[in-house]
Amino acid sequence: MKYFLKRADDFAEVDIVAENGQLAIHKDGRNYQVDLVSLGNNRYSLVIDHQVYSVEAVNDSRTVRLVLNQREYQVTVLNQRQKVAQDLFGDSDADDLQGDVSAPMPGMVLKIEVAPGQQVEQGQPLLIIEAMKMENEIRSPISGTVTEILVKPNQAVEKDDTMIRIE
Amino acid sequence: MKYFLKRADDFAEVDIVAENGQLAIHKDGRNYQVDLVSLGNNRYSLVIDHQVYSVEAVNDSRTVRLVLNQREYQVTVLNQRQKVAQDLFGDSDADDLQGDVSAPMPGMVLKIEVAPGQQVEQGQPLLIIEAMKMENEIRSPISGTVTEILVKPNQAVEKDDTMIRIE
Amino acid sequence: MKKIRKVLVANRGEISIRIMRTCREMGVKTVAVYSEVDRQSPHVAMADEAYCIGPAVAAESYLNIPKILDVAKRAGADAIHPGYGFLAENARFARAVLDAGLIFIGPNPDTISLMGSKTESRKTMMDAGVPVVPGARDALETVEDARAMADQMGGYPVLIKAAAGGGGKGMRTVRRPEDLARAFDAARGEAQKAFGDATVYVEKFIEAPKHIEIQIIADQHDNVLYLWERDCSIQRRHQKVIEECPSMVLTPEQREAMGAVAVQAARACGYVNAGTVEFLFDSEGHFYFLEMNTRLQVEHPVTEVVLGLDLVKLQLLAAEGHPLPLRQEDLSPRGHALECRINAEDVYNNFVPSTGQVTHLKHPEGPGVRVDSGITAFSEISRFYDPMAAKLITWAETRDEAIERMKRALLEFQIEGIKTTIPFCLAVLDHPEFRSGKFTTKFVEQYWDSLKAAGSADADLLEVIAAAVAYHQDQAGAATRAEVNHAPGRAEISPWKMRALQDMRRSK
Amino acid sequence: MKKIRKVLVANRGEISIRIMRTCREMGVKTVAVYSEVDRQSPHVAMADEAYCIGPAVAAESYLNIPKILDVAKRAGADAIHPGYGFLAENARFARAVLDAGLIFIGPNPDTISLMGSKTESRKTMMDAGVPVVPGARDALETVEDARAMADQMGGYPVLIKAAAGGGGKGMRTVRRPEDLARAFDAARGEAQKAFGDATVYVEKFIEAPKHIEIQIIADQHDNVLYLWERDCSIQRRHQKVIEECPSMVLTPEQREAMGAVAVQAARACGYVNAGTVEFLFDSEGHFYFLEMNTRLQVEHPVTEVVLGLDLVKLQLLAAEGHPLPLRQEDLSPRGHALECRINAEDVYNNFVPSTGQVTHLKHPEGPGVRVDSGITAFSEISRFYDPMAAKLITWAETRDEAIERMKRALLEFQIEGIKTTIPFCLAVLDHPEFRSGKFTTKFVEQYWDSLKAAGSADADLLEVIAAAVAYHQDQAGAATRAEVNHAPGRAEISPWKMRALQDMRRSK
Repeated sequence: MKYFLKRADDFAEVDIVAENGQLAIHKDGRNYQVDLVSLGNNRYSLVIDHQVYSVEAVNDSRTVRLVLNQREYQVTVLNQRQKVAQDLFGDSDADDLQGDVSAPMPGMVLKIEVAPGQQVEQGQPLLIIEAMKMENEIRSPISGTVTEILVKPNQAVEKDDTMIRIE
Repeated sequence: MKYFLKRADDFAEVDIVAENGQLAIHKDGRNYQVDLVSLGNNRYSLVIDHQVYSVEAVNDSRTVRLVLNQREYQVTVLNQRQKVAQDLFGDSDADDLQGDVSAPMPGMVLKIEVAPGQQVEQGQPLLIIEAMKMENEIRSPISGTVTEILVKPNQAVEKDDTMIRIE
Repeated sequence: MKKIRKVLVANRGEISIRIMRTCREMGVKTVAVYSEVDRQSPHVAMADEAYCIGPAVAAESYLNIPKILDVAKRAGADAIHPGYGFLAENARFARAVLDAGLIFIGPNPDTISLMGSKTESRKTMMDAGVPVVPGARDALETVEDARAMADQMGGYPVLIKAAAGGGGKGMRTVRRPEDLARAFDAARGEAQKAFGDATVYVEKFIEAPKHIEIQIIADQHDNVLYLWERDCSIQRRHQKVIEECPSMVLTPEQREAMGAVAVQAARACGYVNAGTVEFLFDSEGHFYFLEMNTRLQVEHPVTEVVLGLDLVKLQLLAAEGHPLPLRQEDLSPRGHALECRINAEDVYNNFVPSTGQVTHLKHPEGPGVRVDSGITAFSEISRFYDPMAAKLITWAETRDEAIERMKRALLEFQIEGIKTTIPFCLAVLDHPEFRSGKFTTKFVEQYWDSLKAAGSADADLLEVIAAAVAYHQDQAGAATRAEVNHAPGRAEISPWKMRALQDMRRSK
Repeated sequence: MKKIRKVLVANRGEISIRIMRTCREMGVKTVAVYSEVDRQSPHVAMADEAYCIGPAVAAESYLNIPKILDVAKRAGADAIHPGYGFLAENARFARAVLDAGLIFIGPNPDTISLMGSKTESRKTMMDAGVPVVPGARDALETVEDARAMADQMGGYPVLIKAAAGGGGKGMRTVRRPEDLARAFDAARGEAQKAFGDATVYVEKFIEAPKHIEIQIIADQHDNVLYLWERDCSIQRRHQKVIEECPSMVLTPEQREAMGAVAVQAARACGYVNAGTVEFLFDSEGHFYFLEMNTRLQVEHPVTEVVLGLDLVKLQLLAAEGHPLPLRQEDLSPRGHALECRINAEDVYNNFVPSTGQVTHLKHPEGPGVRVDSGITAFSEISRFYDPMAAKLITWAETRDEAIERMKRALLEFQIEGIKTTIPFCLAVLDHPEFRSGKFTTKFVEQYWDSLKAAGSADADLLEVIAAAVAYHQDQAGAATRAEVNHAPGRAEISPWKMRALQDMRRSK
């Protein structure tokens, strides 16, 4: 069975065959013998060519979020059905939302440090949110122009509320 | 709401009223202010008149099995609907199965120490099962007469297999 | 001597649980207080009794002095332990506890009050001959006073500090004379806002010092011991992240000297109970009194593990009026201990707090590992309180072994649903400067950006794992649909979601 | 000196994990072996590499010498750690490991072989001047020989023991001369069946002794140290349940004397690596060599915690050929440690094994608590292996505090799905004879029946709790039906049931 992967800017294709309860995965001319078992919750134990890996993995429709050795990674994985759908209807991920700055946690807006129309650099502080008794600086994910500011100082925000738009 | 309880040979009746997210439980002329929250899995935290209790509790149809301070207890609890059903159709628990000696765990029968027709006392060894590299003596739950022996030495048994009948 | 039979712990989270564990071991009953969002918190389940004291906002619950005293009275508690944070260094609270006829497990209110003022404590220490950072003895009213003081100390850089300060607020470093005026005003403004007190003073800015603190314990009979030091120089934004005992840079002579000064400082303010004297330690081995924390510290376990003591037990004994059960020469320090704070923060996203529900939790264990945790599986990490979820402490015969053990334990830590500082700690532990023991409080600022990128897994491996997981879930999804006739989304309903639904209903 | 870079751990469960933790901390790679039912066991997840070695039945997997050696070769391991149990005291295995050019982390095969025979080891010890229980030097062929020996020792009671014995098998106490013949035959029959060797001998029966053992460690350079004692007298059917270090009954002089004898015993058999010399200790303070265990013991953590050592690390260093990194006079014992074995057994039903799936697990933690566990949530406790699920170790400054800490920790232990020995341990810890420290190996036999009944909760309380739970579940059931449109039974589908279904499908 074919799977189509995308991680950062890499694309890859793998072929998976189940045999004797294990998976033979073929990728880039190499074969991997994979024994994967679920350990409950989102935990998996994998033995790949006798090497042991323990991961936390959440498959959010087409994005597999992996935690391996306490580092988090994301890999887009499509099966054939999903790949066909994407080829037909386009990649909805391409609706680029990365210029929307949303609240990473619930909290209170303390201070806004930019104004509409202002040029900002990637990494430039945009506003400060107070949560857990700490002030948290929210920085710009991209370089661009602030098109809209949707919050005010002393306003409470919920996680994922859009606060600022940048284009 | 009325509940009907039975523990060992005690019968009791309680009245439960929910108010402000807490339970007012009336039993034997005493009132208990009970705040119960689930902690996930089978765990509950109870604050009863400000005293804290943590329990594991499984409600197997009408029997609540509780673990409190690492000791296990069983209480039969019927709500009104169940009580009516029992009064109408009789207590199916009354089909007394306690003379059936069943395997407490999967294992192998090593030795049978009684014969059909034999009188046995409560607590008298009946047979030995090997499991987890240990020999485990199975004793008689009641005093009575062995009516049937359903296993043989070197026979594998599964958990809850009936092995010996005593009347 | 009054025996303590029931302690109200005026706190939440791991420190509440820590205190209750010792109380239980001593046969002392415990009373928990909790805010409305904390009913399911493990500190409630750990107590013998529990009382709700108000809404989530700390000002209306964990900082609500009348309410807490009312509970103490209703529960028949005879002592209150404040933990750290919240009311732990609030002299008014300590006074109210005493006025209610209860034992306050900590120093007397006057000591708390004195040590709560940076200028007053500085003055007291200067008078007692304790070395302090060179600078003003008193608060400064005007920029001109500040400028004169800076010149008198021999120039820049200088540090402007709020007298009531803490947590890095109301603090400004000034490197050039022309920046002084702006920094002075900014510090005053921030101090007024944060502490309701604009008073500031100025001192010499010590470049890249270590933060070394001495644990002390004192009884009501004039016995004061120093329980070695802790090196807490790994800080981010003035918050400690990794602490250890002993420090790699102290000679036995320096330890003894700092210990003697800490004892002197404690005596100078009539100190009773456990406390910590914090010092700046410069690259030449000079040390300067920074402040005294009049309470148990977050990082007290490293001291406990190395010295084989239970500081909470010593606190209770001292509060009861017992003489300390040991003398300075009885201490038998052994090996080395480290503590990593496991905070609910996203270290790859500027350390923003990571709130939400913990959906899976398995703490590390085994030889030399201690966990003091404030959470359990299904705990809600709330935005209302401190992001510290747990403390992981390792001990071993040598520092290198304690570090390797800590790495092992951090890798064993399983926590899902929130992000934590675990990857940050792992990165720090392998840095050569951390290994050398010579790191300063500038460590995080200097190295974190470069550390962030390190240690990424092999790309092929990640892709093979991701593909295997996706395949497994595709198959399992099919199996679930076929065998239990579940709608696909249904397979995702976990017990905690169930519980949430159930509790939602219950609370209606 | 050969550096060990990769260790195959020929075991499962907690001891595998214990060994791998130290290996990881030392930078040594680990190889797990597992039977077909153990793929999901935590010892596999803990390793760097893993190989399946056969079916569940130990004879075909964990006891399969050729298979294990084959894996060691394929994985490129340079050493094998046998843990305890399984092949740990199998001289043939140790020999095969050496013949394969690998390091065996344990003593040499001849020592294992010698100590594996009760009669041979007795003879060796007698020759070395080590005190042994009075009795036969050699195996006894006939009942008449046994009778003569009994008379020569001064009469009854006497003990008939299998030369190859262990675990209480092939052992009979004889209190009257007329019972000798039957007991002799019975012991021979049992020994033949259990060990394939009917050889028995006879010794004086020591009434109600303590079981006290000395931990030793020896390198390849003639250095042998004794690492204090463990008191393991709380036993049920010859299985230790609670162990501690130090013993309450030893004087420093007795400890030194027993230590010296243990070192003498080790030297007499050319011992290398960690081992334990077990003694019977009678009510008058006499001690007698019982046997030597040529491996790491289950209860080694109490020694580690009190002495501040890592015995597995010392084992690896000794196996590499390093001289021991410490001398007898360097030992710095501190405080007191206890270990409770948490077995999957139903203590209220004659200790029958309790198999099944662990559905919830939260280990105790906090100050002075160490957990060495072989299970995780969702682990399957299988009937194929030892019922020991975990070991709980507590340390404190004094024995009383260590006991109170153990009680606290046992009460914190949350485990669902199986029954355990936790209530047994709790009952023992509060018994006055246990508290006195003077208990003997007869303790469980004497007191357990009376202890069983103690400590039941208040009836009203239980009924109120049960009613509240039933009410809650009735309401929650209604809520679940209403809000997620679940059939009532559906609410019960937990992640592990899901997993079981998924794996069922996967394995097809």
